[in-house]
Amino acid sequence: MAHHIDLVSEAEVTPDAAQPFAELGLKPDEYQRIREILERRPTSAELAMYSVMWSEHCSYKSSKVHLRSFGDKKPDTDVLLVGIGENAGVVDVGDGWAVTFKIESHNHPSYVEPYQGAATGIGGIVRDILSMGARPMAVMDPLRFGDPDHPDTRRVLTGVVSGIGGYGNCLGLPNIGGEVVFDPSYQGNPLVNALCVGAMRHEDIHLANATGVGNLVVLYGARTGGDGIGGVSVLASETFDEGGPAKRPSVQVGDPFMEKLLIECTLEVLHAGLVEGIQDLGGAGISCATSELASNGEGGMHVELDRVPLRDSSLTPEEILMSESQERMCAVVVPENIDAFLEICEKWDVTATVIGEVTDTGRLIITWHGEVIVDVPPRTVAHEGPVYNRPMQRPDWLDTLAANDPLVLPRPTDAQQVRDTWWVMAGSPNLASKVWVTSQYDRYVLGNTVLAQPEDSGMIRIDEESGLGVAISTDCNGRIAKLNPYIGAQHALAEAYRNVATTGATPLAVTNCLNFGSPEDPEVMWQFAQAVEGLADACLQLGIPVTGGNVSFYNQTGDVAIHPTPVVGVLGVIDDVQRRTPMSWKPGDSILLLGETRDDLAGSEWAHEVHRHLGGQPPTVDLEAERSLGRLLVWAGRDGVLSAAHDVSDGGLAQTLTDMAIRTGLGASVSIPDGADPFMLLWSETTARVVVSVDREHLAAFLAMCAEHGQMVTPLGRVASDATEPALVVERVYGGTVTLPLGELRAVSEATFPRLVR
Amino acid sequence: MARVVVDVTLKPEILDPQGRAVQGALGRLGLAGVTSVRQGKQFVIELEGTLDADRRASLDELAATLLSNPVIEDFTLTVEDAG
Amino acid sequence: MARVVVDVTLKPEILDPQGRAVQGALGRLGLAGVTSVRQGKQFVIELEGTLDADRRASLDELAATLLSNPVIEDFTLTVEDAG
Amino acid sequence: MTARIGVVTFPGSLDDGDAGRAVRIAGAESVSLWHGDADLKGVDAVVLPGGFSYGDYLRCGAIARFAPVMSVLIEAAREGMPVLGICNGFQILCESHLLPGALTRNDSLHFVCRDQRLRIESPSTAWTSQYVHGQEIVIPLKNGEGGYVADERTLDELEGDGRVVARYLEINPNGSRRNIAGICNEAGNVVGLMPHPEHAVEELTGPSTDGLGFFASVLSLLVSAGSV
Ligand SMILES: Nc1ncnc2c1ncn2[C@@H]1O[C@H](COP(=O)(O)OP(=O)(O)O)[C@@H](O)[C@H]1O
Ligand SMILES: [Mg+2]
Repeated sequence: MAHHIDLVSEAEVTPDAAQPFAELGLKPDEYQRIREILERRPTSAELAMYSVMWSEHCSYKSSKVHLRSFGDKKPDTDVLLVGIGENAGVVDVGDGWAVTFKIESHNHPSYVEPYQGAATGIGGIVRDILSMGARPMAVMDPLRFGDPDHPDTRRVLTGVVSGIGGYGNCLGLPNIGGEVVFDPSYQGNPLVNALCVGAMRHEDIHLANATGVGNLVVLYGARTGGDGIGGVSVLASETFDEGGPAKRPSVQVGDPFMEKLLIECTLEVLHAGLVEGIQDLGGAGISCATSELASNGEGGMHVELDRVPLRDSSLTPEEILMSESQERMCAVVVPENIDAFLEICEKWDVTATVIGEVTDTGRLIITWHGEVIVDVPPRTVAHEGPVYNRPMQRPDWLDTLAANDPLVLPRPTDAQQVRDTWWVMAGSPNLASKVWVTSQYDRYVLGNTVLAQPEDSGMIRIDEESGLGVAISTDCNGRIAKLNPYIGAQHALAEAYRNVATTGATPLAVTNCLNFGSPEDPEVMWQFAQAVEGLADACLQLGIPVTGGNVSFYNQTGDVAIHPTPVVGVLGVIDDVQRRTPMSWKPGDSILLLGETRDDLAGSEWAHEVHRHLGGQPPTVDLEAERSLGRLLVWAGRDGVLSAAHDVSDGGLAQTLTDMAIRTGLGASVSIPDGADPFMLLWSETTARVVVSVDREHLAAFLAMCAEHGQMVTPLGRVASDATEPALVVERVYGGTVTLPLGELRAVSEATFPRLVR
Repeated sequence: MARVVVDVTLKPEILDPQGRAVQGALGRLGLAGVTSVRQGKQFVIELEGTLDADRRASLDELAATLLSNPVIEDFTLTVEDAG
Repeated sequence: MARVVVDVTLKPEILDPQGRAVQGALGRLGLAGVTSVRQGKQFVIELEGTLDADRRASLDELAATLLSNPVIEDFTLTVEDAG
Repeated sequence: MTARIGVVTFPGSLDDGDAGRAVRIAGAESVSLWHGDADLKGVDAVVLPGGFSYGDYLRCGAIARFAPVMSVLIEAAREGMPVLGICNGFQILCESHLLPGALTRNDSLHFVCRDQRLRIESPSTAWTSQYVHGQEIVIPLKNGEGGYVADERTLDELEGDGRVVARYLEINPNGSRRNIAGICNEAGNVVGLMPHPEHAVEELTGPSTDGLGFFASVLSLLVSAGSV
């Protein structure tokens, strides 16, 4: 028996046919609204479309009311060429260049099948950037894993890292940074966020809209298979006989080579001027692409679904509409250009099929072998989904958490204990060298990578002639966000902002990936709202707009949610990448600490690693201090005054010095200034601090700049004059001296990951 | 000495980009009419001694967890020689 | 419809790091006495129509050049169904 | 007139732009060659760049070997045209039997990207004349299948004939036999190299500018041979 096709004509005469809307995740009132919109019951194809497009993932129904803050509090700036609402925001970086960047999550799939989950996460975000008309230039991967010693962590860590490498390396996109953080809160919910950045000339910006009646809708790329349609099988199961349809895949497999072809082919058709509108296919596949293209454009579209090339001939129309098969794109093409378009596709060996055309009917009409199975106003599918104002509740446990001050934790009190703590911290999974991870990623391809891990931000050259470039950093300390989500989001922004400025780039714009538990839990919803407000307020104050982002809810196991994890990415611009500030100090440099250190150990890496403690008041985020520090760093970098700079964040000053020393293999001798408590100076995580190194020739000029900026400066010591027997020597540590040979420090730092994955 | 062969194949519904690449190449190189290519892995395992029930059981277990990924792959285990 | 299986194995003198890694893992996971693991590839090729002499010859040729690299690999071709 | 050096683009080539840039920085003209065209456009030398020519799920370079451009390239190489295969290009040269041996999965089983120290073992090839014997250079290495293998007799022959062009120093990143990073054919015009000299031509983006010598070498050869 063939699959029964539910036609619009049939829906009109069988208003009472039972429909499995609940199994598809629709609430009774949502189902009712669909019936009101259509003035009849939906066909099963329509039901499939609405259910997936009105899902949390596609409709942002729980987050929308909050995300509006990013627009309402948008700073007054003219850098935004395309704002929130498109596939990715676009920023003007000068000289006619535009840059687009965005983060997305692929969390759950990466837990189920780490390699493929992470790989397809990269694939998805790259298509988002491509669909703006930009050439993808680099990727980054902020990652969160569970307890490093849990038996399942190794599976997820190794799979995710090789998946990101396997896909990104094969696409030829350098990986210029990311994060690797371990915390038991992510055990059953690892976070795999992926960022892509691309560049284009202003005139090459493309949008996802289907304009021009009579223009053709072309689907190109991979064939459509039964990927990611688990939910919709309820529509099929009732109508097949016992043989049933072929089994549907539980995991999507990425084909990076196909994606590489898709990139080259897409850029070629765009540059040849053959494309009116373009959209990538990600979540919700053809449902999303057709309804979004139509509702952003002329408002009508006619699609012949039976023309879609299939990988699995047993797919039903509902499944084809919802399939999330990877490596597909959709373009709107003027009929006169279609031959040229198809020719370029053929050159790249990319299957391309005209599946429909733009109409002025205001309706999205989809037929199956000539019969109408979908007839809907596209806006109602793509943009007018339900919006919830979900209940919010400040958690009671926050007060208990705040009262649990890290002041009670035993601290080192002599030089020997400081030395011991140093070793423990340097080898701790969150601070240890990430070379095991990053050596699996190609950071050289395309030849424009100016800075990559372990530098504070990734930096790429956009224009070979002028040296114009951009820097990006992503950050978030989920423990701080747990203590206070409003401050946590600002803390993440401040850190990313500082990282970008540290390398000499001027922060310009923001993207984010908001990873939270279930929005149906009022406490999680409160955390979410607080984080969004915090971020929006801080962006306004710093004058850098949010250009886009992504929300990932339901990261929880049972009723235990992950730490709220608002990952924030900041993009900065630098006129000439030659003038970047690296983190490698030079022989004989003076080492200076910029910024004031307070007792900020709540949420710190030290409290976590040494005491498994989380509690107290998170560090204050002083945005004015960040802004003024950032400006100083950019000016000093541009004037060539700084040898090196590296920000102080996780693991405090001790870790900053460790990183800088290991980076160059040059030791240093520093001494605890009068009046400072050695432990606090070394491991407190007060924000708005950076370590710089300055050579003799520029020291006076730099100190004058600091005075001009009102920047607090603390001289710490001096870089060794050569690399013989290099060591970090810290004097005046509770009356003693701590000597850390660099060879051992590096060995401790680099041994951790190989041990974790053994 | 015992000898066991474990064949691991992608589940039929899972996309096999490797197989598709080979299929494309076979066609370009002049072999017409290839409708499908699936690429799998084969492990040839040699053990000293004999394959008693215990070892057989642990091999079965390892084939299902270590040698194959049950989320996307199937396997068959063939004892060529029980030793 | 015809069905052909091509098994490709590394020549015995070529080091097989994947096989070695599997051997090590099998040991660590409690299967004692594994003396060797070799990992090979398997291609399951389906063709429409029948496998006549011409097609068989071109398959043999492609198995020896495309599907395997004679410098490091051996192959066997099995016709499971000549169609 | 300067030398014209072709850079082949397969659909999955990744470092073709970088190879072209390196050619230009060395002072030659870079000419794009397309895998599907059996046409070398009259170039004086060819670079086969890194990447994953046809996805390379099967075996790196296995499918590329059959590309139309390779049929003319193999012929030209046999007649003495300088050809440099980098990474995937090296794999393609081996698969095409222009160079002996094969490249296998890294013994670590991981893709590896690192700044690699090498020793130039033979300055008497078309692509290494600007180096001195024993010179140490640092250039990026990035591959998943870079372990060079060949039978003992072939390895001995390569060593005996001075056809090992470069060797890994400090660590062997991929399990190559005898630490081999690059080899050449008997005539010395065809060189295969696993690490990437084209990514070490600018201070700004590479670990050094040590890679420039490969491109400068072939350019000086072409100039002195009067072919340009
Ligand atoms: N956390 C967020 N902050 C700002 N904008 C967001 C956020 N989450 C989503 N958006 C924006 O909402 C729009 C829709 O997002 P999304 O569905 O992820 O896009 P796509 O359909 O391309 O995957 C995008 O413009 C995106 O940038
Ligand atoms: Mg999109």
